[in-house]
Amino acid sequence: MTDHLRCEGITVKFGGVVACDNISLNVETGKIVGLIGPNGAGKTTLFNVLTRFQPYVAGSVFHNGNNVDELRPHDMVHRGLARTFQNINLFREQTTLRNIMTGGHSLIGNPIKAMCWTPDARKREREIEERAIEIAEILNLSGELENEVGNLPYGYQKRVELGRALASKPSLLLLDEPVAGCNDDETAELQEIIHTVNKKMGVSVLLVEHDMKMVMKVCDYLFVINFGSNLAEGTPEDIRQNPEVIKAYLGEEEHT
Amino acid sequence: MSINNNQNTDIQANQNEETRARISTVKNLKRRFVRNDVLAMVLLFGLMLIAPLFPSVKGWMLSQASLVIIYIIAALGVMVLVGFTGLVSVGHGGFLAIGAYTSALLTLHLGVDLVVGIIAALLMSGLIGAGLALIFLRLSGAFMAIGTLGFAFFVGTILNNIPFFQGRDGILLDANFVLGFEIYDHGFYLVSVVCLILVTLFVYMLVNSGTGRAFMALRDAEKAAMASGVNRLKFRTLAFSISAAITGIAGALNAHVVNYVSAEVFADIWYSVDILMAVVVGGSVAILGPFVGGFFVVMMPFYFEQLADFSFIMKGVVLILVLRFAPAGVAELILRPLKNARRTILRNVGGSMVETKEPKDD
Amino acid sequence: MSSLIVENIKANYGPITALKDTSLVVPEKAIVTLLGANGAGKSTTLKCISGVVKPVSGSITWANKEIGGQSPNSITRKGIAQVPEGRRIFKDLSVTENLEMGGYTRSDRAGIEADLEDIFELFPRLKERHKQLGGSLSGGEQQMLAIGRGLMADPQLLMLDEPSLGLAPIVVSQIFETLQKLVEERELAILLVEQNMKMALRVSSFGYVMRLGQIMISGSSEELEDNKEVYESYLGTA
Amino acid sequence: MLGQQILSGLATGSLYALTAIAVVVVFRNTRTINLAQGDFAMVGAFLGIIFLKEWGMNYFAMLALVVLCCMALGGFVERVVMRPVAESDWLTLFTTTIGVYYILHGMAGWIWGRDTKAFPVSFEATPVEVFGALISKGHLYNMAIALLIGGVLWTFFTKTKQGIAMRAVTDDPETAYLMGIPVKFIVTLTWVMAGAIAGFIGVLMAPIIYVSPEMMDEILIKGYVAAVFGGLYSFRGAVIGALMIGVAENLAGGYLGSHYKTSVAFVMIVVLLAFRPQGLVGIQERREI
Repeated sequence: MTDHLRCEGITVKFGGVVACDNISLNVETGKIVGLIGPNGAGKTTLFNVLTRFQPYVAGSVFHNGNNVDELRPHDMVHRGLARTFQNINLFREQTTLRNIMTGGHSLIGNPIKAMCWTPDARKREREIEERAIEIAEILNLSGELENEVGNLPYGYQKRVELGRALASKPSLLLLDEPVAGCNDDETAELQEIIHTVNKKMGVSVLLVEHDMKMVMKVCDYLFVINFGSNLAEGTPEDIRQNPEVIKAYLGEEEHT
Repeated sequence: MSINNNQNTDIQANQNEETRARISTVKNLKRRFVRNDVLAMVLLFGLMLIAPLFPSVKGWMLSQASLVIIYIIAALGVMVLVGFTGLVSVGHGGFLAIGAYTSALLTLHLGVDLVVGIIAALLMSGLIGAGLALIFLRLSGAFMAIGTLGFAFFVGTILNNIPFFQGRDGILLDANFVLGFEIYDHGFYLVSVVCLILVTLFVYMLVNSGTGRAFMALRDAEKAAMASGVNRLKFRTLAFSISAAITGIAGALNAHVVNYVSAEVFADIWYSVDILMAVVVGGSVAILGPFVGGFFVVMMPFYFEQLADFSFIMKGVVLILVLRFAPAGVAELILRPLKNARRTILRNVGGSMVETKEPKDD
Repeated sequence: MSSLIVENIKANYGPITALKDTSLVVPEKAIVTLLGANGAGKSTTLKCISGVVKPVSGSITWANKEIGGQSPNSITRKGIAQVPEGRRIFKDLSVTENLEMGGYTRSDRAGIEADLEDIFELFPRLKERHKQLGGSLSGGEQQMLAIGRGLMADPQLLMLDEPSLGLAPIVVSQIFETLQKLVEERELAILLVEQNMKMALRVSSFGYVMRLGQIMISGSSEELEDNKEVYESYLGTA
Repeated sequence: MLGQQILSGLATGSLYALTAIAVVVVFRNTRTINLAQGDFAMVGAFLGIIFLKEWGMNYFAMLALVVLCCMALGGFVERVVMRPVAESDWLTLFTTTIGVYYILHGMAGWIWGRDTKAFPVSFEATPVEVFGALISKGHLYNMAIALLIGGVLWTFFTKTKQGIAMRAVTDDPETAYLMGIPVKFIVTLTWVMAGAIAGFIGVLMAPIIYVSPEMMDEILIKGYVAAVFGGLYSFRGAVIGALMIGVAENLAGGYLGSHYKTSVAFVMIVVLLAFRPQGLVGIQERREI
C-alpha cells in the first residue's frame, strides 16, 4: 500500500523543551490510523507539524510522496488535507451553514471573481452550498443550518467542525481528539460518522484520541508516542498487549 | 486543484427520499430569505432615489443627506475591514483624504468629470491601501490600530506641509460636472445615492461569496480559517485594499459636496476615529450597521450645532452605552427578531434535536 | 478538624457539563489521589475547591465551614492552596518573586521569610537559581517552584494537578518523595490529581476514579491497584 | 549644535516616555489601548491652572493635588466605564476608551472653553550649560521629574508586593487569581497609576505647549508609537523608543526643516515594523489580541 502521509525524524523544540524528538509515522491510504500517548507526550505538536501549523527543527513531512516541508497550512488544504482542533475551533458567530461552507474555501476559485459574482463563481458557490447542506444532513445538522454555532451544544459543535473539514473534499482527514468531552451517545455517533467517512467516502483518517475504547474500536493501526518519541506501533490488538504501552499509561513502578 | 470529484455523488447515493426532500425545502427557504433581503434594499434605495421629488424636501436637506451618505459609504469601507476581517484601522481618515485630494486635484488641474474623479479616487486609495497592507498586516490587533493611526497622522502632515496640496488654504473647486452636465444639490444627491447603491450592492455580493466567507473566517478563528485553506496574507491584503478603495469613493464625494478640500479638515485624526465609531455604534456585522452609524455620527453634531462640546459628550456617552448594552451594534438590535424568526423556521423544517437554547448575548 | 468534604457538586465549564455529581473526602494529613482519563472532570473538581470555578450546586466544606463559591483569595487564606496543571509559573518573575506571590494572601513578614528559607532548604536547586526568571527553569525545576509557590501560602491542604505531566520518571519520583516528606513534616493533607496511576497510588492512602464528571470507583490505594475496572478506564480494555 | 539638538530631543523624549509608560502599564494588564490617556493629562493641566490661579496654591502643592485628582479620575473611569466591559475583546475595550476620550474632551471644552490658555508657571528661559550644550531650565526640570518618576515606578515594580503582583497579573491573570491575588483590585490600581503619571505629564507639558482640550493629541500618538517600539509590553522598549523619537524629531526639525518634524515618528514606526513586527525589544505577544 502507498503512504498517504508520512513524516520522518520530526524534532520540535519549545525553548529548551524538546516536544518531539525524532518521531516518524505514516498513514496508509484508505486506513484509519490512531496516534496515542499519555498527556504531554507531544501528540498535538506532531499533529500540528503534519498540518504545517508548527515549524520543526529537523525531519520532513511527505504527502503522497512529495516533500511538503515548505508548504503553509492553507496549501495543505488545497492538497486534500483537512483537520479539526482539540479545542473546538469554529467561527462561533456564524451559522452552521456558513461554517461548513467556509470549509469548502479551497473550491471557490479566484477570489476576485468570487466577490464579483461571475457566472462561473456563482456555479462554484452553488456547488459549495449544496455540498454543505448535504454534509449537514449526513451529520444530522440540517435543523441547525441557520443557527449560530456558538449557541449549539458541545456535541453539535464537534460535528460542525467535522463538517467544516469534510467540506473541502479532503482525501485525508486529521482529527485531534474528536470525542473529547463527549458523552457515550455522542461518542458512539461520532465513531459511526468517522467510519462512514472512511469506508464510504474513501477518506484516510489520522486521529489523536484519549478515549481508548473508541481508538481500539475505530483504528486499523496505531502509533504510540511518549516523551516526544516513538514508543510503539501496531494493530490495536498488539498495542493493547504491549507492556511498554501499559507502563507509559499507568505510570512506571520505580524502585528507588 | 480539485480532489476526488466523485465524492459528491457518493454522498448523494447515501440519501433517501425523505432527506432529499428536506434538503430541497431548506434550499428553497434559503433562497426566499435572500429574496426578502434584496426586496428590503430595493425599497429603501427606491425611496432614497425618489426623495428629491417630494416638494417638502429642500436643497439644504439634500446636501445634509449627501453628507450622511458619504459617511455611510466610508463606514461601509471600514466595515469590510473591521466587521468582516476583524482588523482594526484607526486611520481610514487617511484614505478619505487620499480619495478627496485625488479627485480634487484632477478636477483642478485637468478639469475631469466627477465620475472620472470618483473612479480615480477609488483606484488610488485601493492601490495605496494594498501597499500599506504589506506593512500593517505584519502587525496584529492593537499594533495595527496604532500603525494606522500613525498613517492618518502622516497623511495630515504631508497635506499640511507639501505646497502642492495647498495646505490649510485648501483647494477651491468650481461646479461639479457629471457626464458633461453641471449638477447642483439635487444632482449631487443622486450621484451620492447611486454610489451608495453600488457600494452596498458590492458589499452584499462580497458577504455572500467565498471571498467574504474567507474574510470572516479570519476574523472569527484564524487557525480554523487556515485549516480551511484560507491564505491569510492574501485575503487580508485584499480586504484592506477593498476597504481603502471604498473609503476613497467617500473621500471623492466629500471633496465635491462642498467643492473644497483643505488640510485643516483632513489632518484631524479624529476624523478617522469618527468613521470607526460609526461602524462600532451601528454594528459591523449587518450591512444595516453603517447606515445607522453613519446617520448617527453626522446627525448628532447637526442637532447640537450650537453646542459642539455637548455633542462630543453625547457621542461618548452613546458609544459607551452601545458597547456596554449592545456590543454588536444598534443594527443588530433591530435585526435580531428577524434573525430569530428565520432560525426558528429552519429548525422546524430541518427537524432540530437541540433542546431550545435561546441564543445569548455575548 | 481540618478535613475537606465535597458533596454532590455540579459544575459547567464553557459549553460542557464538566461535573455531574462529585463527592469526595480528604482527611487531615492524608494523601488522596483523584484518577481518571482526560476530560473526566478532575481539574474542574480542583478548580471548584480552590474557588476558580463556581459550582452550580452541592457543597464544599472545609474545617466544618462551607466554602463553596467563595473567591480564591478567601479560600487561600483559609489554608487551601493549589498547584495548577502545567505548573503555570510566572515566566517574567524571578524565582523568589514567584514564591512571594504564592504567599500573597499572608501578611506575617517573619512567617513568610521562614517559609521561604524552608522551601529553599527543601529544593536547594531553587535557592541556587533564586534570581533567575521563572521561564528560564527546566520542567522539573518549574514543578518544584510551583509546589514551593503553593507551600508559600502556608496551606493545610495542598492540591496538585498532574505534577508529573511531561516530566521524566526520575524527576517524578523525586517529586513524589518530596510530597510524602511534606505530609510528615508540615502536617499537610494533599489532594493529588494524576495520570501516572501506579506512582500516585503508591504514595497515597485513598483514591477516587472519575469518569465523565462522576466518581466511578473509590477505595484504598491497595484496593484500587488491584481493581480491573481502573485499568479499563485507562486502556479501554479489561 | 548637534549635542544641543540631541539634549533637547531627550528632554521632549522623556515626556513621550512617560506617556508611553502609562500606555504600556494599562495595556499589559488590561489589553486596553487607552485613547483617553492624553485626556487625563489634559484635565490635569486645566486643574493645575485653577489650583494656581484661583486657589492660589504653590507649585508643588498644585502638582500633588493634580496628581491625586488624576489618580481618582483614572480609578473612576476603570470602575464605572471599563469594568463592565472588561471581559470583551480588545476592540470593544479600545472603542470604549474612545468614548471616554469624547466625554472628557467635550466636558473640558464645555467647562473651560476651546481657546488655548497659558499655564501660569513658566521657567526662566535662560538656558544653562550641560556638557557644553545649552538647554533651558524647564527642559532640565522635566527630565529630572521624568527620571524620578521612572525610578519610583521601577522600585514599585521590583520591590513592593503590589508591584510584583501587578507583574504577575500581566504574566498570567488566571494563575494570579488562583494565588489569591485580587486581580480586579490590581486592574483598578493600574488605571490609578496611569492617572498619576498623566497628572505629572499634564503639569509638565502645560508650560511648553499651552493648555487646550486638544493639547495632548499629538503627544499621545507619539507615546503610542513609542509604546509599540517596546512591543506594548516592555517598559524599557517604550522608554528607548520615546527617547529615539524625541531625538530624531529634533534632528529632523533642525536639519530638514520643521515641516518634517511631526512625520518622523510615523516614518520611524514604519521602518521599525517593517523589520521587527514584534517591536524593538522583541517581546513576543503572549496573549492573542
